[in-house]
Amino acid sequence: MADHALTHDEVVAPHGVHEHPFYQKHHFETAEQQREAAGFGMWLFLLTEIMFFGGLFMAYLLYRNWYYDAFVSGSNTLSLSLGLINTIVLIGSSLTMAMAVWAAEVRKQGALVMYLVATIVLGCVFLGIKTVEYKEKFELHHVPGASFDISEFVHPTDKAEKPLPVDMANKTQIYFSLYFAMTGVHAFHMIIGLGMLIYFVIKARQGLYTTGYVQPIENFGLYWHFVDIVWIFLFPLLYLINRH
Amino acid sequence: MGISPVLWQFLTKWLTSSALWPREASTVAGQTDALYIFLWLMTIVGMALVLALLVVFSVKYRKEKHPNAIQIEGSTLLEATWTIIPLGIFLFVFVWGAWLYFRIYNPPADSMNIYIVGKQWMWKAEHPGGQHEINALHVPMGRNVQLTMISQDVFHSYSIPEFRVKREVIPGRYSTVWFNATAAGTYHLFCTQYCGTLHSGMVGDVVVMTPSDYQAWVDSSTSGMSLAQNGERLFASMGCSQCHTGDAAARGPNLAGIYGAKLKMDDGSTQLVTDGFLRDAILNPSAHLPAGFKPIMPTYQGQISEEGMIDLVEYIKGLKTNYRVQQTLGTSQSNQAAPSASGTVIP
Amino acid sequence: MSDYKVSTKHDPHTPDKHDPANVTNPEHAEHHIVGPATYLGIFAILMVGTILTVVASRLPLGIFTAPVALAIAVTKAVFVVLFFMHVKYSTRLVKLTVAAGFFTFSILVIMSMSDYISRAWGQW
Amino acid sequence: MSTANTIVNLPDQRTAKLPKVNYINKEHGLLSWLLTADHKRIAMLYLFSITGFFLLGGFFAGMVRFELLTPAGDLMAADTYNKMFTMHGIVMIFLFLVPSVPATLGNFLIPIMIGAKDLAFPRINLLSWYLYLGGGFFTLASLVLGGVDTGWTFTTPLSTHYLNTHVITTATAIFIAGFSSIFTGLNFIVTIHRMRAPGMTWFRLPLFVWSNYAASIMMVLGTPVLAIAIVLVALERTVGIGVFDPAKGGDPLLFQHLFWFYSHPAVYIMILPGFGVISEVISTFSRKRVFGYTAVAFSSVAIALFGFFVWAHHMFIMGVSNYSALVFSLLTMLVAVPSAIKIFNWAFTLQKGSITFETPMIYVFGFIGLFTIGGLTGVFLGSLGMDIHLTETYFIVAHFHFVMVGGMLMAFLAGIHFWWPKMTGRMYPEGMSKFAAVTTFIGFILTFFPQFIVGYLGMPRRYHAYPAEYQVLNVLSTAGATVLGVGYMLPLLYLGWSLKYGAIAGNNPWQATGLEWQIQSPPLTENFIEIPIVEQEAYDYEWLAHKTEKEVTTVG
Repeated sequence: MADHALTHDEVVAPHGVHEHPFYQKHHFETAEQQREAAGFGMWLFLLTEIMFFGGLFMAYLLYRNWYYDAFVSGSNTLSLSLGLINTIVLIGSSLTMAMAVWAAEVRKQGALVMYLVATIVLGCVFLGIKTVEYKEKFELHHVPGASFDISEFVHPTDKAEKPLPVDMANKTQIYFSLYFAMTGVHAFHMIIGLGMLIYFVIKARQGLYTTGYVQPIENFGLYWHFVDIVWIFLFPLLYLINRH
Repeated sequence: MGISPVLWQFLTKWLTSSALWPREASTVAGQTDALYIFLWLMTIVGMALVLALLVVFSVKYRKEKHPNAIQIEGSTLLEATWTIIPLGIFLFVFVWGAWLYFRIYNPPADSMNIYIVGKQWMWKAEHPGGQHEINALHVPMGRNVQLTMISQDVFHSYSIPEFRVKREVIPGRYSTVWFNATAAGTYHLFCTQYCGTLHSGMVGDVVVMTPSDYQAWVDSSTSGMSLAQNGERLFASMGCSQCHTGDAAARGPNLAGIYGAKLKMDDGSTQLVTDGFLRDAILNPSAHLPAGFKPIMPTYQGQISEEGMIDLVEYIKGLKTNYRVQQTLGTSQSNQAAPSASGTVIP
Repeated sequence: MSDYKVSTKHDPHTPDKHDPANVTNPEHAEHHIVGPATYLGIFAILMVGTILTVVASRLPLGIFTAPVALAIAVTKAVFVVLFFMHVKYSTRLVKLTVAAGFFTFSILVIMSMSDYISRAWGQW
Repeated sequence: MSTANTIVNLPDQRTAKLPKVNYINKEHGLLSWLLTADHKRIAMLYLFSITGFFLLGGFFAGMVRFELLTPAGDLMAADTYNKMFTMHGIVMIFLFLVPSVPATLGNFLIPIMIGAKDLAFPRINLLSWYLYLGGGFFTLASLVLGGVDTGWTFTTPLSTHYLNTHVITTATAIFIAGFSSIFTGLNFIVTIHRMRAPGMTWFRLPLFVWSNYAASIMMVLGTPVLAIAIVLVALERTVGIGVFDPAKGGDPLLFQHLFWFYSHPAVYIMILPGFGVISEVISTFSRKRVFGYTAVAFSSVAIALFGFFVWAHHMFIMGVSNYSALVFSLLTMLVAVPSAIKIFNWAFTLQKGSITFETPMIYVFGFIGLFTIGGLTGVFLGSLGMDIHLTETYFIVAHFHFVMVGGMLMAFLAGIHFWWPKMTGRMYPEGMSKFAAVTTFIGFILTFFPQFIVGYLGMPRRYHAYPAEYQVLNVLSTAGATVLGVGYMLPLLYLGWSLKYGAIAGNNPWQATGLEWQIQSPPLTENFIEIPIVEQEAYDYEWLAHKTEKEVTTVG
């Protein structure tokens, strides 16, 4: 189906002009006003999210400049293939989410449920892979804190890796702090998102969102895509600092 | 109920000694006070203007006298006036303040240097001659004194109100401030950055002495070893002298005369060797690698106290020749110990 | 009063259009449905970007490594924002909001870094 | 009251009654309040809760002042004192000043002023209040568990490594209260953009709406940075991640950057809504449109914009780069200008007006006087060289109390007195309230003016014990605080009294022009019977006179 613009009336006001769609809250004048308010509100919320992650990115930028070698070595211990798979999975989940919004807009209940479930599955795959990665870090003692161990960076098992002097190797802890803080906050957002997705699936099966009431799905889509964008930056910044 | 005699005593003391500002005891104090007075004049004039407007309008246009308001949209001319005039004054204050700031935070080249170490909750002062003081600072009158300060734990702030001088003492980094005391006497020393339970106990006295009194104090309070001498011992005992021999083939760079030089670094940049650079290079050597050397120096993070670090820095600052380094090395190689007598020899 | 529903300002012939002055919603944009074809196209672009960024990280780009990686990431993000998040079809207000977010973030970064970068200038 | 010197116009008290149906009595029971989505009820919930926290914060302030009566630290132990001023700061800033005007007056009035039935997201508004309570709960929890002594600034590495008090509990409180503030701001912005009545263009908005809009932008953009900084502090404390720990290569100044990136704009979040109140009140009681409406509106937005560029002026002596300090100082001077513009615009609003001196107006005069001093002493601190001597002393304490208490609290009280008749439908005793306003003003000057002097003399802030020569000024300050305390308790008493015994106010006791004065007091649940169509500018007294005349003829 090609892109096309539906006028609002076709979608939400099929019965007579004085009827308000059931989902319109009565403090809004029109359903359209409500929809735009909700969308704008969601964007403002994403604005706060930008600044929330912004503080972490600021810290990352500073320490990456200061301790570049430690960041490179730290980054090279991450699994490129797992990171790449996760990137593809997450962008894929963004695609299915976008398709879910489309399905809701053209009122295809079956497709909507299918795409939402697909998004959940992909989200779970992402978190699963993330768990595997985290587990490996725990086993290697690369988790910041008392048990943090720098021996891997001073005497790398992989001969291709450049050994770090001890003072620089100590700074890998900052890299891993930021790695865990950034991916952790990101994963936390995904867990919240998955919880909401499950709710949406239940409601979508009851046909709530295929009657013109697209706005919750659309807003959630914005949130999910935002989480995707954060990952689009995290992937090169954390995994690909200098791989050659 | 009358005023209690104690209170009365304080009142007279306050009014007679330091009614509105503390004593001016440094060369910048007068300059700071001049700006302060200017700023209060600005405030008073501004305030008077606003008050006058409020009072005149309130009297003239109160409802009894002026029952019907006349609507006025605004006046671009007036509004431009009270945008531009304050802006001009504020910019003038900015320039004045910036000038003063750079003056207070730029020590003159000929300053004598005293090291300050802050910790919860005391001030340690280390004079180059090895005099140590706790919660006190003795300085000579009429000389430029630079303080190189560092904190062992949290942020502190070294404040001498009578000098109008203050600077934060930062963990992990040297900060500096300087002054030139103009009047002998004892002045307050405060920690002004909140630093935990006994923050208000982190106070002391700054004693300004005439040059002759100061000399007498210096002579009477020496601990026998200067900072540089302590540094020299550390330099040997930490094994620094093994690599920094000064030889052309040495594994570490030659440190003699390095202080104040522009050093060519491994990454192609050029860095000025300062106190802070020396400290960082000892703690994070691989990030301060001079061109032509390998990153083999171990880090001394956590192995040297801030006082020890000051000793080392002071030693390297004064190092003009490697003669004694090599001598010490020769002795320690034969003895496997640093000569304990080295402190008695004045370099 | 809670059952009050129909506003008097409604012109019955244009139920979802606002009053002639159109002040409640001056930046109204027609709602636009983006279809699967576009989404798939964007997905393909994002995949290409992902591959590119991995390839770029393995090339000896020297000081350009980070700018290239960021440029690719920004490009990908722009595609997501414009199409997946429908900003291309949104009101000026939403576009402004997105811009404001990145503007404020850049203030945080630029002004903070101005401190870190200029600390080494002069030595005192 | 003679009509010569007042504009108060109350209905005939023999026949007047509160409207039969209004937002207060539409539903009954505790649950109808706790689960309400009505912005006016939520505003009242906020009003009660912030009053509670104000009293708590005031109690801590009182304890601090009593300790400082004598130079020796004899009333309480040093760490108790440190906990007192920490709690004073945290409670007053995060639980009183930030939500004060926006969450109470803003919540109540913004929808009505723009002609909407409610805020855009009523349930998120209720959520904000619960988050606020959550923040308050954790603050109280940290207090009950034994307190926290970081100071409200959470300076690292003190807060992360060197204190053994309930830092994380308090951090949680601030994190949660921060989200309350974000959601309030978000709600306001969407409401102001999307819910305006037909004809209510941007330049017909009351200035109160403009200033709350500007403050909301700062809440939405600034607060998350504080949130992440606080999260990192908590992680540093629990795990030791090292980003703020110099021993691990972190930079403690990074925390300062992140913290002040929010906390400087927070100063404007606190004061801007107060500016809005002043504009409304001064216009009403001089029967005149605010002088230079556009300049006042844009100066709010300019403050919101430039407010983000100046945060490092809190760090001039903390070891930021001198060049960077230069830039931040210059920008600080620029951000002072919009405030100066506002002061003069307000003063000139009086010109050729027809001025009366009801209680809100007395508070406004107090505000202008105190805020002018507070603002100009800010220039002292923005000036680099002067800042060296003044910062971290009582001078800075006096400065921000002049702005926050002399400015914001005066504005808050002006607003409460101005809109009390609208919120409750009843008037408060005029003589008593004027007395309270004057008492507050005198008490304030007595409390905080000596602190400028003692600060310049060198007395550091947050000192539990101090050298004896500072005592006289501290005694003056403590004496003033007692007067100030009385000044704050009085409104609590007579406003409470007025709830039952106050005169019936009628729709528009002040004959003000805002949309909120054209509806019944207290208003209906959805504010308007008919959504108004706005054809008049803000502060159009001729329109009001014309409208009143028409109503009289219609009724007559």
